[in-house]
Amino acid sequence: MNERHPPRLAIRGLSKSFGGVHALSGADLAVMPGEIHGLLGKNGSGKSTLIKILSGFHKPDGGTLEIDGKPVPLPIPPGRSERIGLSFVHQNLGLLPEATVLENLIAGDHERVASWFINWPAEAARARRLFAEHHLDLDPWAAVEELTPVKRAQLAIIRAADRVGSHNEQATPGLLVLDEPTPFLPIEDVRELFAMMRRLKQSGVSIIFVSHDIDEVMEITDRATVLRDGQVIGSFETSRTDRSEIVAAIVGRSMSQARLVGDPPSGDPPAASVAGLRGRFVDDLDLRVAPGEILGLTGLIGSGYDEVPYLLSGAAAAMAGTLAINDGNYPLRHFKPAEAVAAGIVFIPADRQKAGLALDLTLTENAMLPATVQGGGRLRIDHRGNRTITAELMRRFVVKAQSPQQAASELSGGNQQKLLLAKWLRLDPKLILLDEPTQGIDVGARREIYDRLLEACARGAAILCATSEFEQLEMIAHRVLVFERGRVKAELRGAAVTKSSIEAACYGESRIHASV
Amino acid sequence: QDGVDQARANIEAYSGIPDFEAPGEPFDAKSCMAGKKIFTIPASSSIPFIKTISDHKGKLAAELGFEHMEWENQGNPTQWIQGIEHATNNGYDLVSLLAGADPRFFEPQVAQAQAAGVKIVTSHLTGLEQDAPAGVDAAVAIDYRKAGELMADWTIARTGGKTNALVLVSNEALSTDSIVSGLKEAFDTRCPECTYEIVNVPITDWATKIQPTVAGALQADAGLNYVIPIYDSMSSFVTPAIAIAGRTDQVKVATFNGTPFVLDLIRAGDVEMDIGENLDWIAHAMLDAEMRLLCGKETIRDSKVPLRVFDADNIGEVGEPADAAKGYGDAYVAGYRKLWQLAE
Amino acid sequence: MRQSSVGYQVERFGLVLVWLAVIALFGAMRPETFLTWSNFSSIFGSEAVLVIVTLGLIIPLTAGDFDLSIAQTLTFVSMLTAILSARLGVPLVYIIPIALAAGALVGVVNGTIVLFFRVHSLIVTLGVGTFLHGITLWMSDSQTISGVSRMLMQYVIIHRIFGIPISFYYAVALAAIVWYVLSYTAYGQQLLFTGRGREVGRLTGVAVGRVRMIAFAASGMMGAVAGMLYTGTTGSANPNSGTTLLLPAFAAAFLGATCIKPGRFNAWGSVIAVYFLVTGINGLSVLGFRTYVHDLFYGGALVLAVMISQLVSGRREKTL
Amino acid sequence: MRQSSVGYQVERFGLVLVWLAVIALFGAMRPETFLTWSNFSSIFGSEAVLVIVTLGLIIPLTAGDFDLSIAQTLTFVSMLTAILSARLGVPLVYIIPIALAAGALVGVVNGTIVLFFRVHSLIVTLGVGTFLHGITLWMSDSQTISGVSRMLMQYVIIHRIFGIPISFYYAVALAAIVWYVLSYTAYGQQLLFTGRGREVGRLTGVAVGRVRMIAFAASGMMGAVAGMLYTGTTGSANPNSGTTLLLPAFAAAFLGATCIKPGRFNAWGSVIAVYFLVTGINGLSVLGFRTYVHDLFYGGALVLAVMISQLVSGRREKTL
Ligand SMILES: Nc1ncnc2c1ncn2[C@@H]1O[C@H](COP(=O)(O)OP(=O)(O)OP(=O)(O)O)[C@@H](O)[C@H]1O
Ligand SMILES: Nc1ncnc2c1ncn2[C@@H]1O[C@H](COP(=O)(O)OP(=O)(O)OP(=O)(O)O)[C@@H](O)[C@H]1O
Ligand SMILES: [Mg+2]
Ligand SMILES: [Mg+2]
Repeated sequence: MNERHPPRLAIRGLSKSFGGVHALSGADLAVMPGEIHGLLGKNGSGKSTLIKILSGFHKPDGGTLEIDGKPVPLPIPPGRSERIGLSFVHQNLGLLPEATVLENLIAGDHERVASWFINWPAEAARARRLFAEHHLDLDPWAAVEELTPVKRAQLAIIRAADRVGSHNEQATPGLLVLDEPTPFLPIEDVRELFAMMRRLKQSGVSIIFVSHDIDEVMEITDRATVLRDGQVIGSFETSRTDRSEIVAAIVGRSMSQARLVGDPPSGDPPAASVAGLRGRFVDDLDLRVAPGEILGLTGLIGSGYDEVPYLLSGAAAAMAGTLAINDGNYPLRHFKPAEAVAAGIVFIPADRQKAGLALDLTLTENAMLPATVQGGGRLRIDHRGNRTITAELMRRFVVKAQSPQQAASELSGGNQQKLLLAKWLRLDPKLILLDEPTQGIDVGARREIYDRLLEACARGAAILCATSEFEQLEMIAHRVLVFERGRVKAELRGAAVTKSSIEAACYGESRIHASV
Repeated sequence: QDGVDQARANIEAYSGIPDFEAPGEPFDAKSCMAGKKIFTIPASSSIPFIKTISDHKGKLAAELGFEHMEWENQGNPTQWIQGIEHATNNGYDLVSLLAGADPRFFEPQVAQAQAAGVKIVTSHLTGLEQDAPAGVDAAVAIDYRKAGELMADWTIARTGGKTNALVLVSNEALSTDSIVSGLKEAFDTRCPECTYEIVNVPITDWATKIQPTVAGALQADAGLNYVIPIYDSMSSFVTPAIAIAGRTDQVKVATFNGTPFVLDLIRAGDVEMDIGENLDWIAHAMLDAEMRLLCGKETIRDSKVPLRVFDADNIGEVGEPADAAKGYGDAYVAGYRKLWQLAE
Repeated sequence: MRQSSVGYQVERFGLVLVWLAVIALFGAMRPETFLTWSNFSSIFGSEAVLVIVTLGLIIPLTAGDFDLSIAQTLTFVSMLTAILSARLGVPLVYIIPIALAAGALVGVVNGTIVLFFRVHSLIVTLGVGTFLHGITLWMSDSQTISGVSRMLMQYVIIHRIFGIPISFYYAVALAAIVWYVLSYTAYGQQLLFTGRGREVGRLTGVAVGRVRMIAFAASGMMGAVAGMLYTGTTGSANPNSGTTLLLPAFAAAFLGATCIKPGRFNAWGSVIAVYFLVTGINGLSVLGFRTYVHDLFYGGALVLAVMISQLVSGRREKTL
Repeated sequence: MRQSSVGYQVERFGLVLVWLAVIALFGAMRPETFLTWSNFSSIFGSEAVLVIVTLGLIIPLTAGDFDLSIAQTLTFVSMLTAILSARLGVPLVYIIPIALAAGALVGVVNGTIVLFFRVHSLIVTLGVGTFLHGITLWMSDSQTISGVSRMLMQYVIIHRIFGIPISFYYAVALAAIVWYVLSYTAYGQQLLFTGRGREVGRLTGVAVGRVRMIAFAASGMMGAVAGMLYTGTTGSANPNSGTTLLLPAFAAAFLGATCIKPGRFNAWGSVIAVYFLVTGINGLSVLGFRTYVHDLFYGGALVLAVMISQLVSGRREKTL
């Protein structure tokens, strides 16, 4: 890294507000050539806003931008950012599900693809070469909606990597911006991604890497900048900085990463038990979960652990299996979400944008939907009462918003997730099913979510948490089931639930019951 | 060949400039109409044929010195209803439902208006032999039957009794029955061996269904030699179907109404014959009948509005582009002035 | 908070203000004829049918579906009513349930095809509507049928309250019901989530399919009510009556979604939108303007009203 | 892979098969009249205008916008052409650019209001269309105008290639252009991303506003071409000509999206859909069926065709 070289990217005094919300106020950021730069901060701290300004999506209220020492006028016209050497993987990837892999790959590639003739066979051949280079098994003609989340993430990343530096006016290696690419990825793909990032770095590409996973940031970045409430708190050289220091900078106070739960409670009688469950991936699963217990489900991608919450909540149809809960016995083949809710089961899906909240509707409407469906005030909805309840929920779950009458789309991701949790936990459920409950959630908010979950446990709820974040399991799971090919491969209990033991169980030879 | 000759004679009789025929006794229109108000609801102000009549009525009323209002509308029955209620509420003495504003579409309002002392008249809606619909006070009729006869006669005369025609009608219009009965009678009495098929196309479907209907009929029957759209506005969908089938030379169009653009189509050779009525004459006749009703004279059924047959020979008389009031002479203007005892 | 700001209230009642301005304008020009109770009672009474069609549309629209067949349902039921009453002499007490059932059936057919075959509602309802029009033409032999029982007219148009035909009160009552259902019942919320976040609704236990089916059936029944009122208003049925109502009803539904509850299809907004547009047309007729001016007003008012509403709300994107 | 499976091919060409089946059926009943070249040339020649309107619709539809004003653009341009030609004697070489510019202008007006004020395209185009109709009525004094230069008709229906009027070839040429643009150009891709995922499109650098604007302008120009052909076909222009084409064009656009490239609005699919429906109507006419049967066929065929297409594709949800 040449210290005298001007920064690849230098932002000064960048500001942007939405209505009354100051998403960014006077933020500075410098990224050196060939540097991997972490961008950290709580939910809603302004990371995505900064990035969307760079991509020309938002028009800033003020601030300057220099690239390789040359000033670039803001706002950047949409579609022009690649010419100045910027390339993006946006939060939520920016892929069009109905279109094919190839169409998504060349979307927006104005620089290379001729406007008046798209040579599809040639583009397909090029895509195949590109995928082969990255050891990716992708069919250019497949529809993106048919891909697994991992493959989608890989496609978005490859698309950005392919663009960066390949065509820009300055003819410098360029800057790749990754806005939270990892939540979709299992460990091995994160490794793969990191390898790719290092290769790019070798060739002189600079990278901005946004993540809520401090460990990832520690591992891959050279330096990191922390935002809080739209302002820069500080920049760190990651190798010389302590993990807890970074966490403290993000959250504004120090936090421990210690395990929050002890040994599994006794499971007699169990809160819920499942027998003979079969789905698309899951094969003949039996499990029991005790009241007050948090049972983690994990494994490698494709092992089927993440299907369990969908099957038990009626969100997806099971092929066989029964669920016993609350003295009731439910065949799961034709289980409907409504029956699940009536039985005291709630499900919090990973895709909160599409399946968790109706973003156009207000916070109150979203929060009160379960009550409405269950017939609370079927013929006389008490809007004023609902608003009061929602306001109270928002206080309890620390949802940062202006009013219960706001549209859910106006909240940041973390606050949306807290609202989603509030929507379900207020029902006092018997069984809580979670799919990646803290995806894209900052460390501070995570901790709040954990607290809410533990409270629910204390009231006797049982929790099934499907996640690929091992440290999360280490913190909150009494017990963890590790899946392989749709079956439970290992079970970890109590103090044996550690990040490293889960990792070992995932990648290791089939060991049965590594229990302590 | 009696029939063919008779048909020729009929056509001949209606090819010249028509004479004025008084529909009733003379009366002093100006004094008896003083202070009275007439309200005209045209079927649709956006149909030029009707709009023109209505406008001419307004001019005549101004000349005669009484109040006349036209209710501008786009052919929507709820607008007609609002119009009739407006007339009732604003002290009009007579409502004239002009050329297609069918009182069967709003019988209750007609009854209410009559109860409030307003006279309701249908003008240029029914044929001579048809009764006043929906209990209106009078129906000023047109000789639609004759128009039907003349269309049939034209084809009989031209083909020498070998007519093979497609007749396009719209059953929902009251005048259709009258026209069709005239047409059928002419064929039955003067040319029993002529063939014709009657196809109903509702008015709202003219733009979409006439063309395929005609195309299908042309295809199904190679011997077809006439298309008779009984209302001439249908022609703009008939002629392209014939042109696309490439049968312009074999298949001719004979029609009724005298709408200016169709008269222009005669000049262009796309339509062979159109039976016309003078719109200004109609305006005179309708107003005459309506005034008689208000003045307590005997009710007029036959408005005596004449028909004239236009073809390539006399089309020059209508002006270029065609004018709806040209080609009928102007005897009627003087005739009506005398009838209404207007001082020169 | 948005709900309490002045700007938001202006946005909510903007269309009402524009409406009042239009009334004031025409009133100033023709006080003695336009600004009369009888004129307004005539406007209110004669457009009840359009109000009901619009109300029928907004139910499936809220659930994210188009019902283009409603106009043909109106025509069909109008014709059915006329035939049953005038030709077969069936008394009104039997006609009403038959008509409602026919409307509901059309809705169920629409819903079944949309839901079971997963086809876009636009094409299904267009197809079903056209088919239904064929049936109407066949049934009526393309003729206008008059001679409907006096009693029906009595209950629709002849009987008046405060000088306004009773059909207006039916429309208002239906608007109140639709308003209540959309705003205060669980079904209303479920409709909303079905339209705006189908997956969210499904996972929360909303029987999305059933909700959409009910919406189609309700829309069909509204079409049926409108059809009966049409026959009652005109004392007759003609095979093309409803066709011209479809686009105005859509215009009113979308225009109505800019007021009262901006950004959502809503009942009172629809009622106001219908009467706003109709008042303008009526005023132009009273003033004797040529009909092309009606179109200029209608199109211009529609576009201007939404533009103004958007300016007031700061040009926020509204997802309908 | 889906693209190569037999089921997928059946789905792609399903409508073509149904079309052939309809032809076979009518052919078997009336071989000597239905199955003739002259009959097909008449079918192909007669509906070129509808094909072009449908092609015009699918461009904004792909971008997620409705253009309800296209029918009125057609009417307006048709009238403009007739007036310029018949009344003012303007030669064809000047009329064509004037007409195209008028169409594009309507599109730009639509686009400006939709984009700048962020109003739903449905209500904007409905309003603009109605306004335009007012202008058409004013311009023509509500008259049908005939007497158009013979030359225009020469270049539209009189001149023939293989016995088919030349307007058919214009429609096919436009279909080829639309197909090429949608499938092989960057603009086509941008349209797709604009329509299906506006946010996604913007994030990938699509100038969403410009893309939508161009789509509206293109649709307006297609409406203008259709208007000129309409005048050329009928030799006259009437102030209500286009109105009845709107719903059939939508039907064809949505039906067309079930074939060739299922799930997407596409040019050849639209062409096939139009001619499938028209062939049926023609066959019924040849057989001499009453006109209400046309409606039964039209509605029934529309619904059945999409149902069959969905059955073949395993009732997958298609997001259009
Ligand atoms: N389009 C918008 N309209 C209104 N407010 C917005 C908009 N986009 C972002 N905001 C607000 O701006 C702030 C910053 O949001 P941003 O998305 O940049 O946060 P972030 O740091 O990326 O958070 P996360 O980690 O959850 O992704 C938040 O308060 C958010 O609610
Ligand atoms: N959410 C949106 N949906 C649709 N079109 C939009 C949206 N936001 C902006 N546009 C349109 O896209 C184009 C570019 O958007 P952009 O927000 O950059 O414009 P702008 O001029 O900054 O807007 P504003 O004046 O409101 O700040 C403009 O034509 C704008 O009208
Ligand atoms: Mg973000
Ligand atoms: Mg996030």
